[in-house]
Amino acid sequence: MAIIFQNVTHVYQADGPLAYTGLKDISFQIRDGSYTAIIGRTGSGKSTLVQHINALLKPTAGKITVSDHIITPETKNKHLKPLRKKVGVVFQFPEQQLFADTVIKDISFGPKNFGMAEKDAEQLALTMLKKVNLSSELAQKSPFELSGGQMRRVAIAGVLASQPDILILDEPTAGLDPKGHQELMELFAQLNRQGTTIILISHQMEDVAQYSNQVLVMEKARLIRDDTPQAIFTDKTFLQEHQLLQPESTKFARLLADRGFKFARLPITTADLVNQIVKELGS
Amino acid sequence: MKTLIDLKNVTYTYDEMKVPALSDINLRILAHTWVAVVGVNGSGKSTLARLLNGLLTADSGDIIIDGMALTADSVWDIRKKVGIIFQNPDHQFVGATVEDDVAFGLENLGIPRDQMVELVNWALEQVNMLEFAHKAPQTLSGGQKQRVAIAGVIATRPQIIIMDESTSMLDPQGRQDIMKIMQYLQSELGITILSITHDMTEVIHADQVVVLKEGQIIQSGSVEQIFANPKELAKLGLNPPFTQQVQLELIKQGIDIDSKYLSEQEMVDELWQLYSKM
Amino acid sequence: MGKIIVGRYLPGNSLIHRLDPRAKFIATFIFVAIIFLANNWATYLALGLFVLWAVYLSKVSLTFFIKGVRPMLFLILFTVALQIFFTPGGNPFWQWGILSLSKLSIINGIFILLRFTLIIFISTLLTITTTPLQMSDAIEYLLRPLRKIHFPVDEVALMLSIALQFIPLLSDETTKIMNAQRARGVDFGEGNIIKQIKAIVPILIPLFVSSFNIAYDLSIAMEARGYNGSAGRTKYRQLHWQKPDTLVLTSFGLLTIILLILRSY
Amino acid sequence: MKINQLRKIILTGLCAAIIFVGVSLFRIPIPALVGRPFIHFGNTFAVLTVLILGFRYGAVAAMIGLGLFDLLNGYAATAWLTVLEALVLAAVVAVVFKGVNYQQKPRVLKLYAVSLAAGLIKLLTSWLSGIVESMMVGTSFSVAVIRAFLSLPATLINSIVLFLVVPLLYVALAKTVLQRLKI
Ligand SMILES: Nc1ncnc2c1ncn2[C@@H]1O[C@H](COP(=O)(O)OP(=O)(O)OP(=O)(O)O)[C@@H](O)[C@H]1O
Ligand SMILES: Nc1ncnc2c1ncn2[C@@H]1O[C@H](COP(=O)(O)OP(=O)(O)OP(=O)(O)O)[C@@H](O)[C@H]1O
Ligand SMILES: [Mg+2]
Ligand SMILES: [Mg+2]
Repeated sequence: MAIIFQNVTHVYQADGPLAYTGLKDISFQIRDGSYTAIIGRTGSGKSTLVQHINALLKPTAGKITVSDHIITPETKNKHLKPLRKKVGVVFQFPEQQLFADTVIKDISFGPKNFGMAEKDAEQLALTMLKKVNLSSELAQKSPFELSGGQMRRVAIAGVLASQPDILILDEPTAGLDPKGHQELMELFAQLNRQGTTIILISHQMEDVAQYSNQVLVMEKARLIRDDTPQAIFTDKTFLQEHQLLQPESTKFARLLADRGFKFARLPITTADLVNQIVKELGS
Repeated sequence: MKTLIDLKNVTYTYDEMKVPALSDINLRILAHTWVAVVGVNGSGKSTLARLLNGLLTADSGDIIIDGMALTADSVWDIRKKVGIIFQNPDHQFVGATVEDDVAFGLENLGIPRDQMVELVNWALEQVNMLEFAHKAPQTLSGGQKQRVAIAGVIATRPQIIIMDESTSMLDPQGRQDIMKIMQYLQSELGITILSITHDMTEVIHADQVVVLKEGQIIQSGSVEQIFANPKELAKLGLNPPFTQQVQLELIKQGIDIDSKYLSEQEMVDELWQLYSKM
Repeated sequence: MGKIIVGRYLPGNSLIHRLDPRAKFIATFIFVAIIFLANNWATYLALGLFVLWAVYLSKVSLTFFIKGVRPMLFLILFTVALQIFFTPGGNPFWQWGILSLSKLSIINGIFILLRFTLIIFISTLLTITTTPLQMSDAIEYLLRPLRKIHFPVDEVALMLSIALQFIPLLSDETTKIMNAQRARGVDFGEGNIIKQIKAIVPILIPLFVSSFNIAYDLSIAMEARGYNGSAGRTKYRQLHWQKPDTLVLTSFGLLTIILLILRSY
Repeated sequence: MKINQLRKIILTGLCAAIIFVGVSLFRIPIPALVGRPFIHFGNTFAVLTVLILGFRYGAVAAMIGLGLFDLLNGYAATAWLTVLEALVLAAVVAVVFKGVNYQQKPRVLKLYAVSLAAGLIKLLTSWLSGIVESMMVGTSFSVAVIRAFLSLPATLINSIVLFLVVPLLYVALAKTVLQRLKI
């Protein structure tokens, strides 16, 4: 499921007095099975960008290729279902889209829309419930009786239920406590290992460093860098120029380095930091 | 330093609940300090915040704020002393514009208009939002909205500000802005801050940390005291702060490093010593 | 951020923009009332010139007003046609069953066309030059006399301002929810009507849930900030009635007199 | 002030906002020969609001939501008619809802009785306000009556949708959120 953006521009309310350019001439590629992170300050166009991948937004100019689907400004709304089935999106605060009277009905909503029989869809929903670490006892409960963290999982299960090949995550763990955050990030990593292409929008550089293998940096509607996390997070001038944070471990490593500690390469994850310290001290 | 908040055997149970949301809470908070309250979801943190401001009335026990007992008669005076900033910036904007929102609390107090104008300007200046005075909320970012919420609270000159996960919905920039402003309010205006948070990088700067579990205070003390026993904290679902995570991992890997809680600087010093000894 | 505009207000700083919204409100309603006085070319000319002068003072391009007429165009022409063909009397120079055409009925039709246009222009002028917030302030103020009959004016004013404030938020939320459900395979705006109507459920329910949550949170936030009903509150935002406002109302008085004189010609 | 009452006031404002959004965003174009008529859900949401909040608050929400839309979109001269229509609609809905005794014995059929009444009264008030509108621009009474009649088909479609959708949405709301709402 490779994704290719070619000179994509998007203008909101293109013909109104309040026209606003959300994306400006964006080109990049995402390989099949990769884990790509999109970072950038608020309002830089991250959400606008990802909504083009399943044609929720259409480019004002340029072309997007998602495996065998091609999206151009002329693309009609018809026949988008196969694409939408392939591309799952977990929006920010996805629990705000729950609507059914039972958890299982909500989770099976997507598969049913994509043409699956009710029985099969509900069977699948149960599997997904397990996948997001919720007990199957919740299946017949109302989603509105659950805690915030549980609601979030139900909503995510509802997206996973369509078994997408590409999963887009727009700040999926915002507002969760650390434990909930950790568990969900592990779930996504596991899906990635099983072959799902993941695209993660995040403000948490630790996550970006730990999980992704490609990072797209957005600024004011433009893509200003497309690189590996290692290259980006160790490029101090770049981070400073664009007011991006560095991961905690990189920051800490720099403090040590300032004192004279020698790192083979600056670590960007906790595990790497610990490993390198151990190597240095152990020898 | 004087005691600003004093809770004695406070218990509260929600109407349709069987178990108390808070039971037998005893807590003292000194004036001008920064207190962090931590605990997993549902441990009773918000309930505590609401009791302090009289939004909920305790079933039993005493709540004394700045020497004044919280009762049905004193609740409106207490609310002048205790301001709260909530989690969702969109759900606490009352006024149609920034200045109207800041004035809301003053209008409630029946303050004459010319005095209000002054206080509104002053409060907006404190949070650096004066230039946005006439803007409507939908033109502001989340972080800016929270700054307005802070201005609205400080306009009535409270002694305590409670932040109930007020930065959890913001991006890092917005978070930093808010923390800077709160630190300024604490140091320059002497406001006592009680911050409910899941963010350990914030907790390590607190003067006092209170840990809640199932409606009870199971620990309360300085950062060093609280993080002295990270295993216990982990059992409570709380992650140690970043440097302590590294520290614990290093110990696990056989590095001979002090096992008591170390601040970032102490960690760097300690590691450097080990390094240079080799 | 700021991507949803409620209504059709156009920012500006013209004399009309700066008028007290109460004056504009009252003026609009006076206008709709005195338009009944028009009965001949002279009176329509007077009204027309008056409206064009107001449009000129607003410094808003005429095209915005014409845009206001366009969606109603069919209705207007339809009404005019009805009036022309169905008004008996005069000396019809063409007749077919109950349909007839006379000089009188044609003139009548043109008058209706003019009235329609004038009313739309004056409504548009109010909308374009008054912010939603000013509108709600004016409504609140104009409702005040109802206090005498124990109508809860302050409560209604609060509802009005909350409605106004949350329209952008809920609109935004609606778009987001629609997108989320679209991504889960729902089609909006396509397919048969029954399907589309059913598709409302997964948007409306989250919208109501959101509203309940907002109501819950906001009520707590308001109470925490000392809100205890409307009694004893002072008011920060104030409307300022100034000379131009009085002038505007006076000019409407003059217009009325002019109309009264002209109509007897 | 009791916090529950404050909550209800706020909820009324929010329902008015939802009604406004119901007109401005929830639109389905209907194919037609002339113009671009569309079904909107403003009245549907207004009826739901009355069912949820009761007559007093529901009526205010409906009047604010529908009236504000007219006011902010260039229909100021006729906004008062919209507000009156909303009031009548709310009153009829509230009376019928009480009359069928739904709260005691909830039956979906009763909801259809309510929505039928709502649809019919909407038809009637639209016709009446159509007459007044025409009179306002100076047509003769007979022309006003005819004109108002001829513009009814669009209202009819809206009323049919109202009739069909209100019970559907109310049941969906009752099953999910209303039980959690204590007002
Ligand atoms: N529907 C819309 N109409 C007009 N402008 C819009 C619309 N949606 C977004 N924008 C604008 O486009 C820009 C990019 O928005 P986008 O939501 O993509 O940012 P983002 O990077 O996802 O930000 P955040 O981190 O806050 O989610 C913003 O300035 C936003 O105000
Ligand atoms: N309005 C309410 N009615 C009934 N029970 C409630 C209410 N609010 C909270 N509770 C219950 O009281 C307990 C404590 O809740 P509280 O909101 O204080 O937790 P919290 O620590 O703030 O959690 P979080 O981190 O999720 O905000 C929980 O078991 C919760 O379910
Ligand atoms: Mg975004
Ligand atoms: Mg809480």
